[in-house]
Amino acid sequence: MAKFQSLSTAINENLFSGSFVVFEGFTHLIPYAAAHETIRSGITDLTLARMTPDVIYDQMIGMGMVSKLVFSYAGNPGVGLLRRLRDAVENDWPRPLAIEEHSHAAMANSYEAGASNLPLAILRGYQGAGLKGINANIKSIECPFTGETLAAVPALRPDVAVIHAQKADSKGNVLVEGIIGVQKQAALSAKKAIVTVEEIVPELNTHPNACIIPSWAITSISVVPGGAHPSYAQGYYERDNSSYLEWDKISSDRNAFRDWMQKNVLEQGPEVFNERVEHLRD
Amino acid sequence: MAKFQSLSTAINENLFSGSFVVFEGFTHLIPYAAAHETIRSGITDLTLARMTPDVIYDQMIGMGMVSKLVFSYAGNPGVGLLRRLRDAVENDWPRPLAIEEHSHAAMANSYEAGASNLPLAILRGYQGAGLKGINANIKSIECPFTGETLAAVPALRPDVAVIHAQKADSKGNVLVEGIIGVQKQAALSAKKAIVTVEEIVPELNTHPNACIIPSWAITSISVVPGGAHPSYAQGYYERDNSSYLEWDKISSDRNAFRDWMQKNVLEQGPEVFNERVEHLRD
Amino acid sequence: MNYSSYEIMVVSAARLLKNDDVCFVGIGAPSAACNLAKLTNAPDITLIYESGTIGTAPDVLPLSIGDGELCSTALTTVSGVEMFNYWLQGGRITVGFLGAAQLDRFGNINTTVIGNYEKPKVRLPGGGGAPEIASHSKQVYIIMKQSPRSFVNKIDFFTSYGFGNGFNERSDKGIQTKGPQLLVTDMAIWKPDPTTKEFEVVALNPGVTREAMQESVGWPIRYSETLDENIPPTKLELEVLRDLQERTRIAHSKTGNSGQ
Amino acid sequence: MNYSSYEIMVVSAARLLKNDDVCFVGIGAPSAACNLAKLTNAPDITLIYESGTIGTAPDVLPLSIGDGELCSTALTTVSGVEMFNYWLQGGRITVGFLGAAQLDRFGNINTTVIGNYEKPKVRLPGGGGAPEIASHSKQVYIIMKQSPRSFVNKIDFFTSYGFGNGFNERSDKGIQTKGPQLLVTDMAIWKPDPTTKEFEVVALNPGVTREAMQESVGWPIRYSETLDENIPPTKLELEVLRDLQERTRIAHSKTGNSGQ
Repeated sequence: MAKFQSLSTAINENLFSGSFVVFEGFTHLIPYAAAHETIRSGITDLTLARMTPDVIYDQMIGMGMVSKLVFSYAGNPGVGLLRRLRDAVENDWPRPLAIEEHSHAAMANSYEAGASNLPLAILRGYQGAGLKGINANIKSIECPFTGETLAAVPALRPDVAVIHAQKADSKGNVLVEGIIGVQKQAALSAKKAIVTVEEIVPELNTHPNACIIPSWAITSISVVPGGAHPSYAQGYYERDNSSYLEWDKISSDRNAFRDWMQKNVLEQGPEVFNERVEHLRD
Repeated sequence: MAKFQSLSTAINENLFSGSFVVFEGFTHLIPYAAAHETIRSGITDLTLARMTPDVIYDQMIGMGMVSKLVFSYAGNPGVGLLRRLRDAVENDWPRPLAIEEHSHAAMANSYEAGASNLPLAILRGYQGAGLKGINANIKSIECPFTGETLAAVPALRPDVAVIHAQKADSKGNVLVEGIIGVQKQAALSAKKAIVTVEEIVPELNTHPNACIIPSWAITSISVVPGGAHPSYAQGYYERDNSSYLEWDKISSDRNAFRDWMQKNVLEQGPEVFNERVEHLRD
Repeated sequence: MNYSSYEIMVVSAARLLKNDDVCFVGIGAPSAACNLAKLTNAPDITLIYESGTIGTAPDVLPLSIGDGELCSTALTTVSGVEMFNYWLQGGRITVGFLGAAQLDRFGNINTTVIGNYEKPKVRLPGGGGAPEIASHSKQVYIIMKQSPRSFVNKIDFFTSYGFGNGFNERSDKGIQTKGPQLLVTDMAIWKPDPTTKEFEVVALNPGVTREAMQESVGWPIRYSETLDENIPPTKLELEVLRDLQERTRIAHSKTGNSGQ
Repeated sequence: MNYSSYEIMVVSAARLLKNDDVCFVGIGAPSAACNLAKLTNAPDITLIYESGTIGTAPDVLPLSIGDGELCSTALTTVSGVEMFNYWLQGGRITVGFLGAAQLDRFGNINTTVIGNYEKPKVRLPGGGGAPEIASHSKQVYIIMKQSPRSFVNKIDFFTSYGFGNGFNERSDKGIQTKGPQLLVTDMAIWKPDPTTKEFEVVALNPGVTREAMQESVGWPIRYSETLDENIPPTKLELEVLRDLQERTRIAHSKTGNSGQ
């Protein structure tokens, strides 16, 4: 059963230096507050995976907390490149970053394989693509019925998955709705699932086939209103596009980056997120 | 784009003798009206697949229309055995029936593989189970990452999938809700998808992540109120349990079966289904 | 209070279920036991039916595995693919319930054919979800009435694997779950011997003799050294079970009750 | 009516889309072209964004691939796994749009690195959905501005495969889809030669010279024997496009417009 905990307790009890962690969210419902709490926790040497590492991974990489990144698209969505990630890959600053690169289709299937307790996922993928020659974790199997060669990738089985969702009911069952990405698969692929939510409600009262993660498949739930900012939570607040643009400038300079992180992350707590989304609520 | 057609046009334009057809539905939303129209169409030598062949397949088998059945559980749900299927398997009456038997997990994954245009599905399945030695379509692959041997089954790619759903909008987009089984996967695994619905509405007006099949993935839609009877359509009418009990008696005798089929299927049309569910509506 | 052998069977199974169990429930006695547990000793138990309904709480017992009541009272309802992949193969089920047409002493189950597979005497429904329920549930509970036709020395077909020929055969096949850990019948409670994995009787229902037991079972029965007498259903347990069954009867009378 | 080279590019792409197309849409020019088509010549076109939104009809252009507007106007929104498996790999996409940091004459695309993969000069975002969009969409349309930095003789990395070295290399690899069938730029429209699969110019935008073309492209350009002049945007096309962009600007001004 999910425990209701403060975000700092949730992060500190479950994430450790050297952990393999995924913070999932496809543009929507990105767990910013949980990522910032992780940065404040002082842990390091993380292996991170995510289909779309964006600003939060740029921040963690820039802070030197990440030793390896598994990903399929590393960009600032709608804006451009990730400058801290670039600095790490191109210049080893502040430390070298090992990367394992896939396609979206392969990563999505890797999460599903993890959630399904399979060791691998198969797909008709990477045909003619260069990643096949670069990434030793892209292998193949031969179909025993047709003889066709298909791509095979290992299942993702992180230690911890962290996601943000709209709401939990009083028992800790969590509703994710709208652009749901691979959040359910990520949560179920991990040994532990940590969820931040906008609010707790008595009953979820939703469609019979809504995307719900039962309480007993979740480790910890923290209420953090605005916890996805500058990403968004459909039904709660809009995406703060200007923050993504601003990030492009902040992240372009190592010192500007560190100053910003000091002031906006290290010296803050999860309670600031509620204020940050005030002007984005309907 | 889906064409709105009468059920008899939909069946006669798309199903032919020798076709490979699936009529899916897991207890809920079983396409009875479409199956009966198929029986009236006079076609034969069908290969049928379904996770849970129940009364409609018992009827088609008893009518001698089926040459092969792919399945994972052949029972009268909540009642017992399928007597016409038994007669075919045990006594070749009215004709021999070839069977290919799987587990539910394998069949569900076979549909998903079909919908995903893959030649096979893999699962950790059939461990210690006898079907592995009986069914030549249960093979294995070796995981190139862990060396584990996993079960492999071929994708299901039927010529036609037939399902029943609650409603379509005026453009032919179809909503399936409640116990959704493998209907979406079945529809997408097939070359053609035929759908019967309770009603047409201007807009589906549902949850953002509801199970919807777009019009452009559907061949034909027919409005048949009550078309799932004696199965049920959540939100429209309840399951007619007494009909399932009655079937056990009807099907226990070859002549009683043929008489019943003559009177209740061959001499009727899809319009009778609306009357049959009248007492089952709320 | 008087009780039937069916009632003590259902009650005995219900007692062994816990609040944190996640049960993959079959129709019939398993469904009655799970819902009785939810109404008595395990109100927070999670019930899953293979039609895709997760965390369901029906007010009456379902007649089929996919009754509308299961969906309308569920936390959520998922596709068949998700059910078997994420929830069963994913290792989320703590107790999988199985019944059988034929059962052997090592918990191997046949629901496929009586006689030869190619030319059967009786073609049974087949395995459905059972082959993987048997291998992926953390433990398997079997509930069924004893009879010489069903408790057999050798099953005709291995629909679902228990312990094979016993000892370490199950783990040697790479199956990492515990397998059949409980067999509840109308006469007794059985558990596997930790070494041989053969089911042995750990408790006899009140009034059941060893002679009657042996007449209903097709292999020489072993008894636990610590054999107990099973505790009869309490008044409360019986009342709750009978209420549930009466509610069920009334609810389904409109559309025809297919019974147990 | 005056128009920009960006506008004729978007309009030219939009004109080639049809009511029965199912488009896998990328952010930027492809999104503008697809939504313009929906507002003009192809009102029933199906737009899919890789965030899972199927049959979406945004009133304004999205800034990210996963804007809320895409979901709230969609027919339905599916998981990432379903999107890539059932809809893309499933063969349901008629037109996949791709852009590129580097493009070669055979429609091979690089969005991964400039320089060496292990020690890149510029680490780009990578492929995302592109490797499989390139192989599973029935055809691929590429929209991008011409420049010598991006239209190169040899790409640094094969993020997404077009025709390889041309001729039958694509089909010889077992890829059954048609591959890049259209390249729309700010200067011209290109299509692959049926035999060699090299892109050749089929229409030049009004006022564009062959000299200017060659200065912006890093390989010797081939022209179709039936070379046309592209038709300028009509007044209606421009008005609809500009209205769309103005609506977009206003809608996003509240939260910051990240532009094209």
